[in-house]
Amino acid sequence: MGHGRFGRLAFLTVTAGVLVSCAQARDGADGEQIALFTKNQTNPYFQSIRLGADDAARQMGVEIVHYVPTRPDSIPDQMSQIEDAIIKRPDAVVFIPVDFQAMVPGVGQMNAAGIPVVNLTDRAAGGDFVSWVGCDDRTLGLNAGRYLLERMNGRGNVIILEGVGGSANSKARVGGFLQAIEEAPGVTLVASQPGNFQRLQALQVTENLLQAYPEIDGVMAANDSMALGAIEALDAANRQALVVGINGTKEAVDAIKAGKLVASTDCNGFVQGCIGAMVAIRHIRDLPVPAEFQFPQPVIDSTNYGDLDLPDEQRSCPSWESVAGSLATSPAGGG
Amino acid sequence: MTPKSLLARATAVPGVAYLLVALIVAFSILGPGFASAPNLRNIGVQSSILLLLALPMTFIIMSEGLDLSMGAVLGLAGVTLASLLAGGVALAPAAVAASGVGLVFGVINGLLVVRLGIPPFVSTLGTLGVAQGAALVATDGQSVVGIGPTLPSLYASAWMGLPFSVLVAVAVYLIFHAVLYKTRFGTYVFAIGGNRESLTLAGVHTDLYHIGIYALGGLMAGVAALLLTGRMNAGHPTAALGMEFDAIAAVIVGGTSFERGNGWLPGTLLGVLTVGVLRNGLNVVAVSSSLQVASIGALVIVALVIDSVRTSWRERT
Amino acid sequence: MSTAAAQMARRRVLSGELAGFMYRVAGVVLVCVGLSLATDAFLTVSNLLNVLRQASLIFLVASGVTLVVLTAGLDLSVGANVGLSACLAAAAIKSGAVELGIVTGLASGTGIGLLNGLMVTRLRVPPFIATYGMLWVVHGITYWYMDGQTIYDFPERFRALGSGYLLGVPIPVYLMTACLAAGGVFTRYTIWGHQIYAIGANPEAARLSGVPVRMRLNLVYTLSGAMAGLASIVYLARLNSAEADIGEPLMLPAIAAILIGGTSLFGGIGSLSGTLVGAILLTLVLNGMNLLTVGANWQPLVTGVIVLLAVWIDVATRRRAGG
Amino acid sequence: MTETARTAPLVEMRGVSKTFPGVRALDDVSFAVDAGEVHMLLGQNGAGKSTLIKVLYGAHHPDSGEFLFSGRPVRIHSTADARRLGIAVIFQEFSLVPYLDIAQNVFLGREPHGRIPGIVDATRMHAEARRALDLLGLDLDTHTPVHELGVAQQQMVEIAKALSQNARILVMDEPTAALSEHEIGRLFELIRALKRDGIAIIYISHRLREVFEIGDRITVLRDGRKVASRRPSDTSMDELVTLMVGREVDTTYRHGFCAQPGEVVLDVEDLRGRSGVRAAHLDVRAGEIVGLAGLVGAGRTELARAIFGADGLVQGRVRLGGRPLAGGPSASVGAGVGLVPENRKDEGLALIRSVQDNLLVAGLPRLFPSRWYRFGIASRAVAELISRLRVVTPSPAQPAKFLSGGNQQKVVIGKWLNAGSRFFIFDEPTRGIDVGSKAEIYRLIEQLVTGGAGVLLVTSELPELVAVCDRAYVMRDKAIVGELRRADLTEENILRLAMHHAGEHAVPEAGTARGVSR
Repeated sequence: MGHGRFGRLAFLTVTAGVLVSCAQARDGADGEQIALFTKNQTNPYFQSIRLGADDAARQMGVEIVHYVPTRPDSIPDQMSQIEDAIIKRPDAVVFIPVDFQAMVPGVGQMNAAGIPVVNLTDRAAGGDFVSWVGCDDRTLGLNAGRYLLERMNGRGNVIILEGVGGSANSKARVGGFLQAIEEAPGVTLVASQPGNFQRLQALQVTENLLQAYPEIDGVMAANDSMALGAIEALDAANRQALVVGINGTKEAVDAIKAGKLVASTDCNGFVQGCIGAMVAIRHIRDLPVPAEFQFPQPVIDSTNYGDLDLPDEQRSCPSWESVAGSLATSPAGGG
Repeated sequence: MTPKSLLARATAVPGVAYLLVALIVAFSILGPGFASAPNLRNIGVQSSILLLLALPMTFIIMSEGLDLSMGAVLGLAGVTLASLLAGGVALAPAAVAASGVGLVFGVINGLLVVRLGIPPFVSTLGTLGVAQGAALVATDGQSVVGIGPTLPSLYASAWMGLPFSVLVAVAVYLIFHAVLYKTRFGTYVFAIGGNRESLTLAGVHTDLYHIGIYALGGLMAGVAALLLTGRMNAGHPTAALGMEFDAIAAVIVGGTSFERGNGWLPGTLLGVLTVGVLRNGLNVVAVSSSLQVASIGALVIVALVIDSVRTSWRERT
Repeated sequence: MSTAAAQMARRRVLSGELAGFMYRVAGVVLVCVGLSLATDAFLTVSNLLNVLRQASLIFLVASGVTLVVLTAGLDLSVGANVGLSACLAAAAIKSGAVELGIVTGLASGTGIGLLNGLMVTRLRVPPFIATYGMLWVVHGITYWYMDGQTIYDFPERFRALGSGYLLGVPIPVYLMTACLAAGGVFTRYTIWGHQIYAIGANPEAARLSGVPVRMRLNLVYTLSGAMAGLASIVYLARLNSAEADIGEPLMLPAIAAILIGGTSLFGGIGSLSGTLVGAILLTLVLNGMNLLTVGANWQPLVTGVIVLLAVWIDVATRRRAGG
Repeated sequence: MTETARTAPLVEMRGVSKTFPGVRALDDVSFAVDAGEVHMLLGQNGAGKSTLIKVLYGAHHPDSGEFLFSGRPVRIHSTADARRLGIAVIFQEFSLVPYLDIAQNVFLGREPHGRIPGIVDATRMHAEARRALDLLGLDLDTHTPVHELGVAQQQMVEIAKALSQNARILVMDEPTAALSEHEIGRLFELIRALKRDGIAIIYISHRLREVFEIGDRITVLRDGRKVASRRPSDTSMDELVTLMVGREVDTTYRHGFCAQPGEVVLDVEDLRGRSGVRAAHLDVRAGEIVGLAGLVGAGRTELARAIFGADGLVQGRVRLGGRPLAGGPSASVGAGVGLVPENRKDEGLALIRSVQDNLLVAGLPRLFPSRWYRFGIASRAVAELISRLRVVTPSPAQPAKFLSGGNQQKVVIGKWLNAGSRFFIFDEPTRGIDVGSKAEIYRLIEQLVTGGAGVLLVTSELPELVAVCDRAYVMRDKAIVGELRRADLTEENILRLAMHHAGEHAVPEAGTARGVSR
C-alpha cells in the first residue's frame, strides 16, 4: 500500500515533467535557435532587452531561448546555465555576463564548444566574441551627472545612490558621477550610500540622508528604480532636489513627463536586445556584422522622451539598415 | 554504520530518493541530451560545491545547530585565495590560507554558539554579515582576477573522465562518511545532538567537539572556495551568498532532522544530487526561468511530504 | 529542589526575563546616545519619526512571524509573501479600486500563510522546509506574474497609507502601534495567546492537555501571512510602485529583529514588544550608518557585529540569571 | 557481606558540603561503602542524594570535604578521575543517545580503538557490548539504535553501560523505576553476584521493599543532612519513612474503599488502537479506582492513551457517561477526561512555563467561556488549586522545571481539576516520587473518587495497586486478559494473569521509546 503511494507519486512527477515539456514545446519549432542570457528576472531593463530580442527573432524567424539565473545576478547559476546551454547547442548565444570578470571562463567554455557568442551590454573582460553590442556605463553616469550639475547651475550639494556592491555597472556609473562632480568645483558631494539598485533601500537611505543634510540640491542614482525611490522620499519630506537616474525605463519616462525626474540616461534596452539578436542571427547566416556596436548615451529629459514613451510590448525593432546607419554615424562613447 | 543498520535505514529511504529517480526518468524522456555523458558531467560539477557545504551542514544540523554564514565565508575565503594567487603566492600556501580563513570563521561560530551560548541562527547570521562585509571591504566589491594559470588548469584537469571538482567532492564525501560512522568524532556528533549531558558525564570534552563541528563547516567553506574560484577563474566577494540555504534544504530533504541527533549522510548526498538534477534538467528542457524558481521550492516540499506520508503509514502498521 | 532554592531560582528567572528586556532597551538607548553625540542630525524629532516609520515596516513583517516563532516554528516565506501580495495588490489598484487592491493584498498574504499552516499541520512538513519551499514557489509565481515589469503610480489617498502623516506622525507608525496593541492583547489577554505559548513550550503536553494544536498552528501561520499582506500594502503605498523583487530583502532583517528581541527559536519564550525593540535597534543601526555616511562595503559588517552584541548581552543576562 | 564489611571502607566521603546559589544541597555529609556491600541511600527528592552521587562522580565539586579510597585520600576533579578510580553510575535520567546503537551507547566516551586513536574498533566494541548484555540476559542486537527500544530495555542498556566499565564502585540511581518484576528479579540476582565479587554498590530507591530485599546498610538523607544510618535488621519501613520525611506519614494509601459504585462513567467496547492494543470490555464507575496492571510492555500505557484518544482508534467504542468520545484529546478533555501521563516531563508539563500556566492550560476554555483571559480570575483559581493540592512553590510564576517531582505531579493533577474532569487516567503517577509525596498523591486520587469521579490507575507498583484499587484489569500482550475484584486482588493473582509464560513477555516490543529524554 505504501509502495502504491510512491508509485503514484513517481507517476505524478513524471506527468508533471511531461506538462513542463509541453509548456516549453510551444516555441519548439525546428531550425535556427539562439540563446539569450540576461542577469535577472526582476529588473525591467533586462525585460526590455528580452522583448527586443524576442521581436528581432520573430521578425527573422528564429527560435530564441532565455536563460535567467534563478537567484538574481548569481554567478554560479549563470555558470551552470552556460554549461547546460552548451548541451543544447544553440546556433549562437547572446550573452550578458552577471559579472564581467567572473564569467570569463563561462565564455571560454562556449568558445571551446564552438558556439558563436555576441556580448551584450556589459563588456566581458575576456573571451572571443563575434561582436560587442552595448554602451559604456561610465559614460552613462558621466552624462547623467553633467546634465544634473548643469541644471543645478554648477552649484550645491549632491548625494549619490550606489547600486549593488560588486556590480560593475554600479561601479562604472558611480565613477561617471564622480568625474562629473570633479568637473564642477561649485558642487560638493555630501554622501555616497548604497541603495543596491533597490527602490526601498534607496528610499530609506535618502530619508536618512535628508535628516543628516538640511540642504541637498541634487541626487544621482545609479538606476531609475533608486531615483524614483529617492523622489518618494523627497516628496514625503517636502524637500526639493533635482534627481537623475539611469536606464530610461517606462516608469522613469512617465516621471520625467510628470516633472518629478529631471532626466535619465538611456542605452535603450529594447533596441539593444534587437541588435544583439540581429547580430547573432546575421552571423549564423554569414551576413557581415561590425565588431562593435557602441550605442549613444542620450540624456532623456522633458524635451526628447518621445520615442521611449511606448510600453515595450508595443515597440518593434528598427530595421537593421536604419540602425546600422545611425550607429555608423553616431560618435562612439558620444555625449 | 554496519550492514544491518544500513539495511534498516534502506527500508526508511527518504522520499527524496524516489523523487531523484522520478526526475531522472522524466528528464531523460523529455530532455534530449539530458542523459548524455557531458550533461551528467555537468550535474556532477554543478553539485560538487553544494555537496562540500551540505556535508558539514549535516553534522551541524545533527548537533541541533545551523550555519547561515557558509556562503559569505566561502566568498571571503575565495577573495583571499584569489588575492594571494594574484599576488604571486603559490597555490598550496594560498589554498591553505583560504581554508585557514574558513576555519577561523568556523571556530568563531563554534565559540559564539558553544561558549557564549548565542543561538546558532543568530551567531551565524552575525558572522554572515561580518564575513560578507570583510570580503566587500577587501575587494571594494569587485572580482579579484589575474589569479594565474595554476588553479584554473588544476580545476580544468580530469582523471578517467571525472572532472577535478567531482573527484574532490567524492573524496570529501568518503572522508565525511568515514568520520561520521567510523570515528569517535562521528559518534560524538550523534551524541551532541542526541544527549549532550550524557556525553559530558562520560568524561568527554563536549565543548571541544561541538566547536569542532562548526570549525569543520568553516573549513569546508574554505575548500569549496578553492573550487568556486577555479570555476570562475576569479574570486568574487558575494558569489556564493545564499548557498547555505540550498545546503540546509538538501540536508533536511535527505532525511536529517533538527532534533535528537537524527542524521543520515547518504541522504544528504541524495538531496544535493536531486537539487542538481532538477536545476540542470529544467535548463536542458529549457523551462521558463520563473517556473524553474517555483519548482525548486516544490521539490523541497514534495520530498518532505513523501516522508511524512511514509512515516504516518509506518505508524499506522 | 528545596523551597529556598526554588525561591532563589524564581527571583533569578524573573529578574532574568525582565533584565533581558531592560538590557535590550538599554542597548537601544546606548546606540541613541552614541549617535546623538556623533551627529546632531540624529536627535531631531523628524529623524526619530523617520526611524520609527522605517522600523514600523520591519515590525509589521516581523510581528506575525514572532507568533510563529513562539510556537517553535519559523516562517521564511514572509519576504516572498510581501513581494507577491504587493504585486497582486498593485495590479488590482491599477484595475480601478484602491479598496480592491487592499483586499487583494491582504487576501493573498493570508492565503499564503494558511497554505504554510496546512503544510505544517496536515502534511507535517517541518516549518523551516515548508516555508523555505513556499519562499521559492512564491518567488517563482511573482516573477512569472510580473514578467520583469513594474507597476507604479497609485492614487494619492492610497499612498497616504505609507507616506502620509497624521498629527505630524507617519501613518505606518500608527499601524505599527495598533498591531503591537492588538498583538499584545491577543497574546496576553486571550486564551488563544496562552495556548500558543503552551504549544511552543511543549507541543505534546499541550496536545494531551486538550489544546487544539493544529488549529492554533494554522492560526499563527495564517496571521503571519496576514501581517505580510498588511505590510505589503504599506510597502506598496510607501514605494508607490511594485517590482518582483520588492520583498526579497525583508526576510533576514525580520527574523533578526525577532531574535534580537529575545524570542527563542525553541518556542514558548518571547514577546512582540521585544520584537519591536529589535526592529528599532536594526533601523537605528542603518539610520546611523547613513547619517555618518559609513562606506557601503562596511555596512553588512557593522550590522553583523551589532546583531551579535545585542543578542550576546541578552543571552549573558539570562545566563547569569540562570533562566 | 560479613568478612568484607570489617576491612577499611572501599570509598569514604568525609564532611562533604556543597552549596548551590541559594541552597545548601549537602551539609557536612559523611558516607562510606565497603567492598561487597550494598549501601542503600534514602531520602526524599531534594534531600541531596543525587548531589552526593554527582559529587562522588566528579560532576560537581564540593565546597569542602575529602575522599578516601580504600583508606588513601584522593581527589576527584572530573568524571574522568572518578572513572579512573573505578566508579560507575547508572543515572536515573536516561543518559542514552537515541540515534546511536546499543554498543555505541554502552561504550560512549570509552570507544575501543585500534592503532589509530580516533578510529573506533567496531568489532571489538560490539563483542564486548554483547558480553555486557549477556550478563543481564538481554538478547538484543547490539546494532539496534536505542530509540527503537522500549523504556525497560533502555533501562537495561543503561545498566549494561555501567557494568561494562568493570567498576569497583557501582552507583544505581532508581534502577528499577521502569523495570518489570521479572527484570527486577534478574537485576537483583546480578547485584548479589557483584557483591560476591567484592563490588561496592550504592543503591538509591524509593521502593522501601527493595531496601530490605538487597540492602546491607541504609543511610537516610534529609535537606542535605545525614539523619541516620541503619542496618535493615534493626529498622522498619515506618521508621525509615519517618526519618526521610521528618514527620509521621500515613502510608495507608486508601482509607475507605468504594462500598457501592455509582453509574458507569467510562465504558469501552471491543477497542483496538493504532498501537495494536485491544480491550474487549472495560468500564469504570463513579467512585471507583480501577487498576490496570501488567508487565512493562504489556500495553497498559498504549491502552490508556487509546482511551484518552491520544493515538486514535482502529475500531471500537469509548463512551463517557454514555456519550461517545471521538475527536482526539481536545474532545476528550472537553468531555471531562483527564490524563496524567507516564512521562511527566515530556508529556505532562511545559517545564519552561510557570506553575500558573501549567495549572490552567487544560481548563482555559472552561475557566474563560468568553475566551478572554482575565488575570484576576486566573490567579484566584490558581491560588485555590495550589492550596488545595498543597503544591510547594514560592509563587505561581515559578517555572515548573524548578519544582520537585512530587510537586510537578500535583501540578499535572491540578491541571485536570481545573479542567473539571470527571474521569481521570493516572499512568504511573508515583514513578520517581518520594514516599512523602506518594501518600499525598494517593490522598488526592481518593478525594477525586469520593467526589464522584472515576479513576483508571496504571502502575507497575503492585503493592500500591493492591492497596488502592477497588478492581483491576490485567493486561498481557497488548490485550486485557482478566479482571480481578477487590476480594481476589493480590499481587500473586495479578502476576499469575500477567506473567503466564513470563519468559517471552517480560521484555516489551520496541516502539514505546518515550524513555530517552533529550
